[in-house]
Amino acid sequence: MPREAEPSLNEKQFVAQALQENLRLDGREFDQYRPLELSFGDQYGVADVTLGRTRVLAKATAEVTVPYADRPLDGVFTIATELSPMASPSFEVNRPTETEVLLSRLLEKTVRRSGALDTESLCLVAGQKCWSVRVDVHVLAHDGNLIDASCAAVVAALRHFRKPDTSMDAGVLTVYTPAEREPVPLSWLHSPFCVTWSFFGEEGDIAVLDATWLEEQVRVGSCTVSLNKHGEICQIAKLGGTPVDAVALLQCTNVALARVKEFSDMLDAKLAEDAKRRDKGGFMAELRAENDR
Amino acid sequence: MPITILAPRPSRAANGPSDNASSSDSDSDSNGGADLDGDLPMTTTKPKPKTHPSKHTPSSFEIVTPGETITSDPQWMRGHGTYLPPSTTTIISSVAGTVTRTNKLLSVRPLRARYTPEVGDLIVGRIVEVQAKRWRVDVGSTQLAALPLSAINLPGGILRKRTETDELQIRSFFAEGDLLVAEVQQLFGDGGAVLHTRSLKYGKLRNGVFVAVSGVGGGGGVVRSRRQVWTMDVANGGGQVDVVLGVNGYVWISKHVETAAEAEKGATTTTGITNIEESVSATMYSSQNDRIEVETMREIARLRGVVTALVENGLRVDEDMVVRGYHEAVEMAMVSAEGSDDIYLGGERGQRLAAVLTGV
Amino acid sequence: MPLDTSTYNLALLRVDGRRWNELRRVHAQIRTQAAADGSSYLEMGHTKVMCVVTGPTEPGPRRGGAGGGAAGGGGGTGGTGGKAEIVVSIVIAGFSSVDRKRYGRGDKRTLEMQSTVANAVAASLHTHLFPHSQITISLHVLSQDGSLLAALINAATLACVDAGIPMADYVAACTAGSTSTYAANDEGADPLLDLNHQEEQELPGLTVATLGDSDRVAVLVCESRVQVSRLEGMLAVGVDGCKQVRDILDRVVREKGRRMIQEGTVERGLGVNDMDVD
Amino acid sequence: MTATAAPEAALGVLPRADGSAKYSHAGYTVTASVNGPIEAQRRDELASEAHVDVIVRPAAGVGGTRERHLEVILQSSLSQIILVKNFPRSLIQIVLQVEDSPENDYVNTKIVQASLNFAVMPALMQTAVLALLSAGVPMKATATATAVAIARVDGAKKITVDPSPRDIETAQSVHVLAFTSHDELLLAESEGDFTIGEWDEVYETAKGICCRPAAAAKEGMAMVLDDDDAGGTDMRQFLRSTMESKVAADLHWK
Amino acid sequence: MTTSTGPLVLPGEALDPSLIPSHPKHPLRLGPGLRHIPPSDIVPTVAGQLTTNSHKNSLWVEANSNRYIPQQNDPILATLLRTAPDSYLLTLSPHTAPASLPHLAFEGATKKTRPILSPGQLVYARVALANKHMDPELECVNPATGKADGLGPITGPGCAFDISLGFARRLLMARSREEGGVGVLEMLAGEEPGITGGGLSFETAVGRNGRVWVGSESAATVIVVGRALQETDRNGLGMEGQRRFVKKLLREMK
Repeated sequence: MPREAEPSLNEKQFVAQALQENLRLDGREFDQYRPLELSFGDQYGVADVTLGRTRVLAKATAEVTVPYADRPLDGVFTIATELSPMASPSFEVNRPTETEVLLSRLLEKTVRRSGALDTESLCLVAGQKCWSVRVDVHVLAHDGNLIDASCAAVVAALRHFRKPDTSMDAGVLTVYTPAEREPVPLSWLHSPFCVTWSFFGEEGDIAVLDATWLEEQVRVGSCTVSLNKHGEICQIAKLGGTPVDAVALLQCTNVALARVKEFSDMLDAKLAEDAKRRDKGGFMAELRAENDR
Repeated sequence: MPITILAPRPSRAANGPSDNASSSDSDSDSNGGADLDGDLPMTTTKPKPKTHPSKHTPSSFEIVTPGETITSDPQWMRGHGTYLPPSTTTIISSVAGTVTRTNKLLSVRPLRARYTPEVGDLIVGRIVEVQAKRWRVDVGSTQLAALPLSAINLPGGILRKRTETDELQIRSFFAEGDLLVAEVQQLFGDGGAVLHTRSLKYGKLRNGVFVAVSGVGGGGGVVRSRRQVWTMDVANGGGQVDVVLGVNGYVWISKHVETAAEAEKGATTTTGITNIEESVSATMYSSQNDRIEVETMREIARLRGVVTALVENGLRVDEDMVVRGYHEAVEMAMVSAEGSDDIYLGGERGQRLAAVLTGV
Repeated sequence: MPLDTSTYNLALLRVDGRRWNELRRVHAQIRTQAAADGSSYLEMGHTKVMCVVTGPTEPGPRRGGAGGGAAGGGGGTGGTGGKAEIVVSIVIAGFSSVDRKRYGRGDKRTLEMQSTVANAVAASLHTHLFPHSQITISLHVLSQDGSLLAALINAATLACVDAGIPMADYVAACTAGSTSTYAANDEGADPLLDLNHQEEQELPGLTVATLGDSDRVAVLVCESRVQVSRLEGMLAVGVDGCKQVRDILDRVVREKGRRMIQEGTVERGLGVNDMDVD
Repeated sequence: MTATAAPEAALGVLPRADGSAKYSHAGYTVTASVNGPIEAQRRDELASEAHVDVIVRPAAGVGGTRERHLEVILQSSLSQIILVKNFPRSLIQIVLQVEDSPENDYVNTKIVQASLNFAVMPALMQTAVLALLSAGVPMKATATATAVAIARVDGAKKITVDPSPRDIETAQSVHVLAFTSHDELLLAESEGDFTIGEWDEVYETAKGICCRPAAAAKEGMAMVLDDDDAGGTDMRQFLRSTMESKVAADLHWK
Repeated sequence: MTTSTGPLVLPGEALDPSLIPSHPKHPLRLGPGLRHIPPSDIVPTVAGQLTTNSHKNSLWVEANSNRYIPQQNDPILATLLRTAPDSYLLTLSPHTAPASLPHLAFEGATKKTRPILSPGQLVYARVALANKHMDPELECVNPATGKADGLGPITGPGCAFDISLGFARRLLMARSREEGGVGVLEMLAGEEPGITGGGLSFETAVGRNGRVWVGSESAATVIVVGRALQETDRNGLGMEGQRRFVKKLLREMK
């Protein structure tokens, strides 16, 4: 497959030198994100995140399945990340690259293992029936910092998502179609976000947030910190790369916490806004349901 | 959780005579050493000051290890196996090995590393790739060496110019998998080597066996010495056998045939140089083995056994050791049950051989 | 309440009887495979791994991009790259853990560890000395009892030293944890050094790898939920543990070197402080 | 959401692709990226022409045989209108990402094995063409597509354009037709049972939508149709006006 | 102005004969985006604005795109991939087959004295040979004069920026300000009255393959110029917009 095009020597040198002079190609501060935009789709559970020229779409869906034998009281929760050639021709369909593996592992650790979604609440009939919630992450455009964008998209999609309502009477499980009953939101425990630092320079002493694709190709190392707004670390990943001073890493984490708080406020606002927008829509849906009966 | 109970082992003296690089019982040794470390209650409140044994003992038994400062005295220049951190004059070792000094140049000879070619080295190599105008040769180095078509003896005279037809039939000289003995002619900046076989003692190898022993240093191996190639008379009517010790740790042991080199000696008096070339080129690039008598084969095998035994027991491989080793081996075979047919020199027998050799 | 912390609070001793700042027994060897360019065997408690390093070598005509993480920095552009590509493969034996789990090739956790080990050693190895070539590090996990990633990194480092590949310094790794659960925000929580399997299951922890005995962190992996305030303590203990591990590894190498010199397989060199004379 | 919305399209929505388009119509929303001509892999390199690679990705779940089937159909028909001979040994890669498909409120969809609805075809086709135009890939002609369903409501035959999932459930047969800008039939796929006569009707209806002579074209694309009107939006006119705005934007400096 | 702009054309549309310039002497010359189908049909292959030049008796389709297709004599900014026995291999655009630049295609280069370039080096070159069946060939010397004419490896501090092909063409126009509507460079260079803080010193090299090199001793300058160019391209700034943006940038620089 055509390899990802390496940036020219001149560019690499320039980016590095400019950073030494506290300059970034797009004129941002070191700890400044590109404008992050978040929009929801017409359906529940579709979130579209753009971060500069990076764009990620996440879609959450749910169906009823049989729980895993070893955990009968838990529902199933999966996050699917497959990078399509849409992001870059160097990604092949069903041939996972290192980027893809690391991305999916990070989302897994940040969202799933940190228990953001209460999987026990997905259980319908112990050991027999449970909800299987699935998030599909689609990278539409890749201009660096996929991780932060994808994580935001996944969290937003899940919090926006509504699964069909169910009821148990006399041991009989009924799953209501959207027409019969308004779907219900998932029981959500906390909202983690990823903040990725990129390091530059001989000693990796220059730390930069939200690197562009070019910057990512030049960086000597990176560290992704996942936190929620309560100051709980969900995951830290500095997977090799040029060693960075321990103290610097601690500072990175504290700055990350501030960012995360901004993110979760932003998300809450967006959700509220969207809820207002579709309040009417929900009502309409009810009506349509009436008519058709 | 998997449970393994390790029997407590007595920590023995570091330098037992039979305590060999690769023998199993040497484990317990480093084990004993590390055991101690492990069990020390280590306070994390303040890091233990790191002590390099070398600080107290000027003994050259000591080695330097990666990250260890050799000297911060600016008068020295850094050689192989060392590096200078940006904007300092401290020379720091980048490998584990022994410090060597040539004038003002400090370098560290690693305990073991892959072969690093030097101009003039005699090496044994294997063709891995055939390209338009050259071969790529595996010489056990970090890179493949190159053997240009222009650097071999072409049939019909060394001095003949290389033609397109030669390029077209390049495989008729050397094909993938062929073994050859050659000399390092020049080095590229990045450490890649260029070989040549422009001498009658070099060229394609036939009629023998190939042994690879690890490179310079660690666990024994071939060391650069004045004679890498010799012909020796072997016992039990084996006739004569050629031994080629490539500096790169590749060894070739083969039945001795009247080589062109010797023909050449006589040549000056008798026939003109050119028609030797003819005679040479006939056999030069054939991959056909001549007939080899059973006796010769057996002795070749015995020699091979000697070389491997030397390596297994961490002894250097050079003419002296091999020849002495071989005679010992013959002796050992005599006393053994099967007599001279017994060429096995593995394991305990190998150690005995090694012991005898080091004992001397 | 986690079994571990409950006992801990009483006697300040951990399940396996260690104090908060004690490493488990570390036993390591190098030169375990005669045929390999470099090899090592390492035990941290009951976690046992072996490592074989091949290379640096130039891959033949058909270069198979063997599975595993290529060295970072966008480097590893095989063939054209001005530096050696580092390929790591990790095989986890089915019998290595209690639940005889089969680890497939595509197991994402293993792939992640592969690229982590590759990028960690790449940070120290002088790969620029070996253009067009490849360094293959094969790791085999024989037994798991916590701190697996750390053990893998240490084994890889040792094997690279054995292979005589130039490096800036050892990359030594260990784990650290905290007796606090993520929910509790108790300031009294103690950091712990070198977690075993059981502790890893129950307590927040992280894996640290540092370069030599500097405070510079090459690898920092935390996979459990924990208060930010806990991080500093754990990191400090971890970094310090790495220095201890480095010393242990270093001693293993020196021991080997000394014996080889005594056996005469390697000529003696100058003692370090013979430098200063003349 | 409702199956009766007028088509909407935006070009160049993906900054890093050579060409891209987002298209939504009849409840379907599809984003397409076009990259090419780029270096083809050995295995699908064609000596004399470009290899057109189409990848269809469902919004949720893993693609299955249905997607592969759609890909094959699209690939063959798009290769017809792209000037593949201009770029031998190269690859033109079209990735179609379904973002939204009309939900049937009366069924809870299975997702893990996503099987895209047949009626998504026109949307895919349309998006691909738009993306190709925005990428400036040389083409013989443009193409327009539409879906038609035939239902039997108490004996009376009822032809529905751009059927909703509900319509498709109840329909006797579903047909997808595409026409080039030269009024040639580019693609005809049918599901269900139907008579030749019915098919001819379908053909006429579809042609009416896809190849309305420019003269007859009603101004603008704002016109909305409701289910009973067999007419449907004039796709060709829609295509044109979309491109007009794009080119205008590109050449604003003139 | 001898060039006149015609209507929007889509691939495969028939052209109104009146639009095709008829010049007594010159033969009709077809530019990009058109193909001639014998005997006498001229058909657009891309969507864009039909443009004619009655003076040169030429006809082409004005459009913008991102994927560069090599044309002879185009100046391009390429990245060195690796060195082959007798030529360098360079990439013109990502994921495309490399172009070759013979070792001897430099000013005053001989077997002995040829510039030694390392992988990743940026080179400003001219397309010497472009043919759909072969990988393109480049040169850094004018074969007629043997002079470099400013072509060759790019050295000195600076950076390359990606721009759309259309914008690259506008920058390359003889009078890019009047015809191309690009004023940022003059503005930043301080040749525009009413813009304070201009007078930056920098040099540029524009490649038809959608890359522009900005060189200057000051990294800040390079970045400002690069951002000005990219902003103008991506957000289609008019003269006024450019003026405003440049002012903003210069203010930030303070």
